[in-house]
Amino acid sequence: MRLETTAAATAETFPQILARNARQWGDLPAYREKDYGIWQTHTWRQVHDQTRAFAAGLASLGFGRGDKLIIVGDNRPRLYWAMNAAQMLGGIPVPVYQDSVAAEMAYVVEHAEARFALAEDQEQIDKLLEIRAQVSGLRTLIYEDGRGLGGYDGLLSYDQVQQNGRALMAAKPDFLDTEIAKGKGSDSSVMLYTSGTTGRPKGVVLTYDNLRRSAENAARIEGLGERDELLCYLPMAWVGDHIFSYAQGLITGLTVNCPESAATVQTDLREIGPTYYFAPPRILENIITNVMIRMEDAGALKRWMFRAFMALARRVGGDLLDGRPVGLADRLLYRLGDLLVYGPLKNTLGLSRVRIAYTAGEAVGPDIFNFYRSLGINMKQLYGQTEASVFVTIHPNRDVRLDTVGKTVPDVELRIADNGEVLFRGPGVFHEYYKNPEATAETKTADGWVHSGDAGYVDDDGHLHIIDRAKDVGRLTDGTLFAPKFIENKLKFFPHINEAVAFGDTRDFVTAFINIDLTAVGNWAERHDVAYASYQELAGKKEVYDLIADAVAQVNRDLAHDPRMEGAQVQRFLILPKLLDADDGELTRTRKVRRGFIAERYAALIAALYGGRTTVHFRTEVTFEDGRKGMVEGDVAIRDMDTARPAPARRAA
Amino acid sequence: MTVAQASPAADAATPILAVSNVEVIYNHVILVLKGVSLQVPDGGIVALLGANGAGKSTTLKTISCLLRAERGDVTKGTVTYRGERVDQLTPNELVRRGVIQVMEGRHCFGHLTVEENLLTGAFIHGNNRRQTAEDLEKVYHYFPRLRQRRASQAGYTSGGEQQMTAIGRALMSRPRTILLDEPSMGLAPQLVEEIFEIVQRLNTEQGVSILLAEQNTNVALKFAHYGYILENGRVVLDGDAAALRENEDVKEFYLGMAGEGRRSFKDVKHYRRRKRWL
Amino acid sequence: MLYREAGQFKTSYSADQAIFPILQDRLFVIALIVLAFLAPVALAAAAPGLAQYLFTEILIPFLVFSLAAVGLNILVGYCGQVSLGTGGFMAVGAYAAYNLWLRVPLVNDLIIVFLFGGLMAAAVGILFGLPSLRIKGFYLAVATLAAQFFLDWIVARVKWLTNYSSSGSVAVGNLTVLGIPIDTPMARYLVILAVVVVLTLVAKNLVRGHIGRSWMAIRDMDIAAEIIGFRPLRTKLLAFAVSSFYVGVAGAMYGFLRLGAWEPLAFDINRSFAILFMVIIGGLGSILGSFLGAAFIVLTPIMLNQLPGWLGLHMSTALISHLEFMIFGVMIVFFLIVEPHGLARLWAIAKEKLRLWPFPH
Amino acid sequence: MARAAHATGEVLLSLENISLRFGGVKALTDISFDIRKGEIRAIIGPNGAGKSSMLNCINGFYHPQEGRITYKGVTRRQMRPHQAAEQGIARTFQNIALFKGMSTLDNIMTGRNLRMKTGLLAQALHWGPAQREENEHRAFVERIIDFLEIQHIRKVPVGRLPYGLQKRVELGRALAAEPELLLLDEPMAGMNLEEKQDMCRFVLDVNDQFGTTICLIEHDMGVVMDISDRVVVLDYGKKIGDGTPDEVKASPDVIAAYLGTSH
Amino acid sequence: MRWGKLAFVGAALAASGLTFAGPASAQNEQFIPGLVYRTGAYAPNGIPWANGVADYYNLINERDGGINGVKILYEECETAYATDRGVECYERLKGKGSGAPFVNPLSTGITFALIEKAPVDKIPVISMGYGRSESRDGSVFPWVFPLLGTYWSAADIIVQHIAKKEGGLDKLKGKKIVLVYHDSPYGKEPIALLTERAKMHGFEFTPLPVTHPGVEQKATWLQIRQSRPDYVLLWGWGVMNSTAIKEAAAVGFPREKMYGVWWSGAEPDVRPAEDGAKGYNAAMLQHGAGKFAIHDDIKKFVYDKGKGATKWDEVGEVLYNRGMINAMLNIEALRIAQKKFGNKPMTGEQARWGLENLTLTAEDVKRLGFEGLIRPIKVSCADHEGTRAGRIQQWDGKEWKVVSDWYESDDKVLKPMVEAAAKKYAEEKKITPRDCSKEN
Repeated sequence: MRLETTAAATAETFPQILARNARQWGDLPAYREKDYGIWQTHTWRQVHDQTRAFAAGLASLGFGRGDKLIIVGDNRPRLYWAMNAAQMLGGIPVPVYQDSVAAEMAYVVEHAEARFALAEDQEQIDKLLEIRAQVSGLRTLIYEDGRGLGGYDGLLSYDQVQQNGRALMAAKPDFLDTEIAKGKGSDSSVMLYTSGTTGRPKGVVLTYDNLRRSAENAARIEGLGERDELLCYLPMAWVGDHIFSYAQGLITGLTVNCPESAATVQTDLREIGPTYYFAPPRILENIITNVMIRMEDAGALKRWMFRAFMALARRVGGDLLDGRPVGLADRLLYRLGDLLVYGPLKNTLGLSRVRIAYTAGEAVGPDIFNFYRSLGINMKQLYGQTEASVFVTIHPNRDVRLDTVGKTVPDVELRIADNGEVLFRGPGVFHEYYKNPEATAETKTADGWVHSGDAGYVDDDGHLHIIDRAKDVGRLTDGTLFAPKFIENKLKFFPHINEAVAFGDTRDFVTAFINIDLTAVGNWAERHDVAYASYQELAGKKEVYDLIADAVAQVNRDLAHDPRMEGAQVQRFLILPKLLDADDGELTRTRKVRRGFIAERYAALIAALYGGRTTVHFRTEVTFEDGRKGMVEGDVAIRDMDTARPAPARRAA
Repeated sequence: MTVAQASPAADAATPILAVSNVEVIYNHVILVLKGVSLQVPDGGIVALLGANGAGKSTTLKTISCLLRAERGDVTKGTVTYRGERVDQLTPNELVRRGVIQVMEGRHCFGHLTVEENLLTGAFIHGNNRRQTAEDLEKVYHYFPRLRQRRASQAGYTSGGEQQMTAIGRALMSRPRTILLDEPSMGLAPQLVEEIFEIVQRLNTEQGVSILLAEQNTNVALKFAHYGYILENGRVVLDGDAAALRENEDVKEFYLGMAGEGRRSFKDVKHYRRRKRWL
Repeated sequence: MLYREAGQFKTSYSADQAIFPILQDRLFVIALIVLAFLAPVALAAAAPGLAQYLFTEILIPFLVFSLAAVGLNILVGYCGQVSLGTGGFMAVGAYAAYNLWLRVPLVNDLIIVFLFGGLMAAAVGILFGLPSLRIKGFYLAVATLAAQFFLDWIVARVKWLTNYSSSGSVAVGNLTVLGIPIDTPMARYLVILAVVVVLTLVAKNLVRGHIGRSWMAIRDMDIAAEIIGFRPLRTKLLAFAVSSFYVGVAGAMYGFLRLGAWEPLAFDINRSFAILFMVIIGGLGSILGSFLGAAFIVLTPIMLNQLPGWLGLHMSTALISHLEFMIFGVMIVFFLIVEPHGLARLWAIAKEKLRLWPFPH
Repeated sequence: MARAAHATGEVLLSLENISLRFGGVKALTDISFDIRKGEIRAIIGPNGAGKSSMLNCINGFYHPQEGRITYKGVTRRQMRPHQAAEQGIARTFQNIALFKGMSTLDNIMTGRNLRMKTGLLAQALHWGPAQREENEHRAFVERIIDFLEIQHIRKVPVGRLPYGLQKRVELGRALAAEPELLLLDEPMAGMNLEEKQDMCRFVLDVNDQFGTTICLIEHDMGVVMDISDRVVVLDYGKKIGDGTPDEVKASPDVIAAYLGTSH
Repeated sequence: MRWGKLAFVGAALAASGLTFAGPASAQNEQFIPGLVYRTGAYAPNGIPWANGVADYYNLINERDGGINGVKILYEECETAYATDRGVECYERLKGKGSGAPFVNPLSTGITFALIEKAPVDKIPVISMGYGRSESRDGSVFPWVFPLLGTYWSAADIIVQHIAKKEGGLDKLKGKKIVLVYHDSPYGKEPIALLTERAKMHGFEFTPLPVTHPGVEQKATWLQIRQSRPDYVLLWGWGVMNSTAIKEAAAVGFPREKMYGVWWSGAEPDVRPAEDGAKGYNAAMLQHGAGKFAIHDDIKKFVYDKGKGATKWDEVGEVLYNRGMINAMLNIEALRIAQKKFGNKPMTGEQARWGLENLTLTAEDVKRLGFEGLIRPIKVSCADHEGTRAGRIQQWDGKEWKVVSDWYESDDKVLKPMVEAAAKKYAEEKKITPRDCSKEN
């Protein structure tokens, strides 16, 4: 069955859709969770029952319309159900990043005025208890996994809540159905806090209509159905997971599979072999880095085979996927390659059955993107935001271009503002920022256009190109355009570079902080007999500086090709002796660089980069999750780079 | 990261023992060590710390060439002793060069007496009876308990005495470097102190360099000069023992300190703070 | 490489505990069994001479010894009780089956005859397993060796067992299974194949279940096994019984379907050793290993013997024989050095490599 | 602490005047103490003090020449270890007595053996009851695996596991028997701090969630003093102390014989 | 590295499945398989026999250009005297080239196994001087030919000789006769006849088994020393023979009172015992050692051309001659069959006809150059033995000397036994015997 049924039209809210699913797909698997050694399967009917019991339980605790339910934990079926349960009662679930430290979480809890919270385990409960001590509003704490909580007082278990709920349902059989029926498409469905790269997190309020229509439109063009499989492994507080796992899961009836733990995602992915897959570029990069490192350890013959077939795949794999003509010999060779390399590779990565794969969130390197497509995986870029309920543009099937983020999805309109900023309008456009009308007004115009904050343009074929975050783009003192993300992305495409932060706005030249990738550089070091004992030692090695300098030089050469960027070559860089970390506030929880914060924190290093010194003493504080502080210090070297001159024969394009 | 400014390499220009980028694979498919590098300065006591399965024993066995017996292969990296590569030698040849390992779990010959056990360690220097007698005397000097128990069957001596016998046996080959695997395992606290004190005396009086793998971080960092922390087959942190003791992660995960005092075993959480190794 | 496991997830313990949890393995084994049943039939039609040699000299001995090796592996590999009496237990099976067949014409269906042979062997096995409670390792090996000699002696001396045959040699003929005459090599092969497939499945079921765990517990550490509640004697005797049953059935099949006429010498001490070698080379504690070991011990000498002929080398029979012995011996030593855990472990490593392909680890 | 509520004060096991000799060597001399239902009882003492022999007497591995052992109100003289198992006594060993050739899962499954009833024939066919039984026990064992957080090594042969994990598997096997009395012989030897913390958690949780009475031998005084309710101190086969951790810590005899000056 | 090894195993296992792929043979060649043992415990006896066979076939090809122009293609297969290896050889070779016309197992164990296969494969089993005694009854064993003598004949001849020395069969009463035998069907064969004869004449008969391969006989001979029998009969093979003679010398049992079967009466049996063997007796399968007319041809056409299977010195030894005779009878049977079926390679069925009609008169024997080696033979449907005569020879320390006249086994005793045994066999195997009186 597909989405076009009339039933979908009458079910406006997710609780209503769940009821429909229980009727329509009662015995089909809805959620699976790797637990106790096997994939415990829950059918739609079971999910429906469980959810209702929990909803009624919440009601018995006094949870009602407009109440917020904080949900914090790893991707667990019962946490997804709790969202639906809260919605049944007209409440609003507020998923929170599970790796937030207590202080971050406290802000959200307070801002959302939540009285109820559901936590996965002791770790989250401890944070919430700490918060409860500070934030008076938080009243009821429910936990999913009771391990270690035996000695705690005043907590409720998930099962207990369900028990209460069953009692309530027995007493008032019609209560829940009445509540569910009250729900309308225009009601608030969920609140997602976006941490953003600057300032305090904002609570994006999305309605059922926002989510449902966006999810439906995207699912329709991709042909998602109840036989599809998805592995949810990205934070539940992130809009992507909310729309793929929760909204599309309910709407299309696909099976949502929850991994056993964060550590087993790779294995679980391999077991499930999803048909529908999403990964941010960082993960895609990591996978390739791992593949390359592991292949380096293989015997000469295997390495040769791998290289030869990967070269072939790069040449014809994408064309085959897009249905462009390919010679017979190449086709046959590709088949052989599929047997020997691509097939096994996809299999070990768990991507054999993938029908649709998306990546988004950050720019993805063409090599990386192409790697997956050449293997025959239908990897596509997606452009979207929380404020848009994700979907703005998607690469159409068979029209995938490495340098664009695709075309608009149905019902979404696109406009480029005079200053180059991308504006969009569509069914998924958010309702408001919770308790923040100024910010809402700033972002969303009265007629529904949203300022994306990104600079970009639409080409003749209707594909959207994104250049950079609009507000990050600046100018060097000589007036050269400085687009930091553009440079950083180029740097990050090198497997040895994990993260980069470029500086240059209102400066004379461009400089950069580099974070090396421990796995990739570590492996490289082993191969080149560079002994090291720890990250900091490795980061300080001269050989590693040489290695990174090569990458920077390559980026500079690339930049030299572009007359607009020619002057923005990286002239000095340093390798940070510590990884940028969300706990230290250097990254957002979705791992985006918070450049303002970094510039402030490492002002001394930046001063040294522009002050001509070759080493600088580095001393900074790190914060542990439990609030304690530690100190890192050492000397950091600074490397000067030659700038490349513009290529003499510039390509016409 | 290196906690202290001074690295061991700076202490002694040429370390007596250097492990460089060693990768070890067991049974052809199981990767155990992923590029471990460490150095033992001449006359130093270096501790290898880490959880079970982190690769401590494997590192020691890599050095003492005992890996092959357990189906392990060194697939990358080198081990040098006094500037010479030794990773392809047999354990026997290595003992002749002055490196001996005292295995975990003690491995005494249970049916031999303590003295016979000690004498088995003297094989390496042939049949020089006077030399052997001297060595034996030296061992008894350091381990007076063994002199008392010299005629007892090793199998019937206590765990501590077996550990002493094992170390004593190693001493009989007149080693310059001893690799000690878990000397404190299964021993009462008093004995642990006793054994470590003897090890320290051997180090200061005889100039024997010692590389020890130990779970008991407290004791290890008390006696060692320098430490490496291994996790999942990698060195994640190294530094002077004193500096390591001050590291927040070491304090929390290896010494059981929370804030000011020791954290009670009763109050352990089901989750842990992420290790930062900074 | 051939293993594409993505998407093969288990939603129940039954699926997780299946003998071949990986789809590709399952398909492979099913295909192999189907092929084992059908291909020879086709071959027999296409090339009768070749098929006959294949049946009588390659496949039948291979299957029969595989079964015996499976039986011995249960005892040695799974339960850790060394036995050198396999030949003797085979003899018990063969002669018990012979006597039932001879003396009770009513039940001369081969299935019943073989079952009887197996059961008698099991009974004798229990008897000779009794000392295993007290003695272990080499000492037990010696005790079972005594069983071998004793049983050898019994069948050679008790004339009744050989129906007073003047030469001590017995012969069988006119065999039937469910009323179908078993008179061609192909028919014999198919009967053996069916028995081996069924009993192998049973063996696998036993060793992967509660009983198998009790055996392995005794093998790995009998003291600990007792402390968690296993009764050592019962467990060991069960292993002796099951093992001897398999060996007995193999013995009966060897006599009835391979030899047709046999003398006590067919089950002498060399047989015991050969089967023990199969188990060791194939891999202790591996059903698959029993088959690989049997294949190795049965087929390699034949192959080596004929190798010069294929290569077009003209050597004297004696030289070929000597070379065969030397090379075979070297191969055994070689394999045991390369992989002391047997061919099954080599196979497992190969499989693991295929699963990791193209990665090395 | 919630756990203390389990200790009812009722005596589960009492040992009276136990003496054990091997040939002429006295391993235990006239030792008496008891274990109360629901408590965590520690036995400490120097190496060779007779601690393991004590456990061996309790679970029927050794038979003391003198003295009486009363378990659940029944006094016994001779008992085989498998009988002890049947009566609900499970234990782990100082030197790890796992079945090295079997996987973690199979090892723990063996702990269920006393509850597995299907016979040879059903097992041979692996049909109906046998399979059902297997699955039921597997489900139980998976709870233990989950409890001990050893999911990732479920199918790894235990011989290949590092020491600390083997200890954990051994605990799992003992737990699988759902014992009333659990004897732990140096469960934390050879472990680093983190692993010890985990092990303490497991011991406490077992005691807390299942009300299992625990008797453990341990050298880490931090552990013993933190988690046990009462401590017996042995030295050279004699009892030199018995009481709460604080009492024992303060006893001069114990300090002299065992604790030494530091710690 | 490991991969290479795996590939090797794989190749080895795969290749062993290809064993049937033998070379195709030329059209007009008669394929003959040879089951021999040139290795193992019995090689010292197996080798000269195999040489005799090989040389004679060679002679036919070299001198006559084959059997009536049909060249012989002879292929040996090593059995090491092991039944299963022998059966494997048989299975491998029986279909080769023109197909095997017959098989000579040269081992009683292999013979027993092949007897079961002969009627199915339709390939005659020739067990010259060995095998299953009752198989001379062609009505029950149409495919088996124990030519020249069975073990019952051999035992009977020895008993007759002893009786003659004692002065008559009645003098055997009260005598003690011990049989030291190879504990296998071979060694057990004579027991039935000796038991029968003991019953008839009242002597005490004790069979004493010796375990394969027969190097350990101390206990047996100790028993003999204690029981002091009058005669010891020896049914040994290979190293067992020389060991027995040495043991007899050691315990002081007179070698003159020892009688071996014809498989215990060749040079390799006595030479290792050196002087100890002096006086030892053995039955002869008609022939003895020495060089006869045929050997001249062998020298001329085979050895002078450098194609001999052994050294010329060894030609003419007992077992060599026996192999040669065996080969000759094979060839003559084929020749007779060719008369009926034409000059082409014979099939098993055709060869069986030839064997069943094998008749060599004294002239034939002489013409063939075997005068002095064998006597005339006539095989028939009812009698697959053809002749059952023998003599006794004695080792004088250097060579074998014939010390008796010809004996013929007593068919009055043998025939009822043969018939009874054959009948029992037929019943067990549910075979309906054919009626020989109706065969021509």
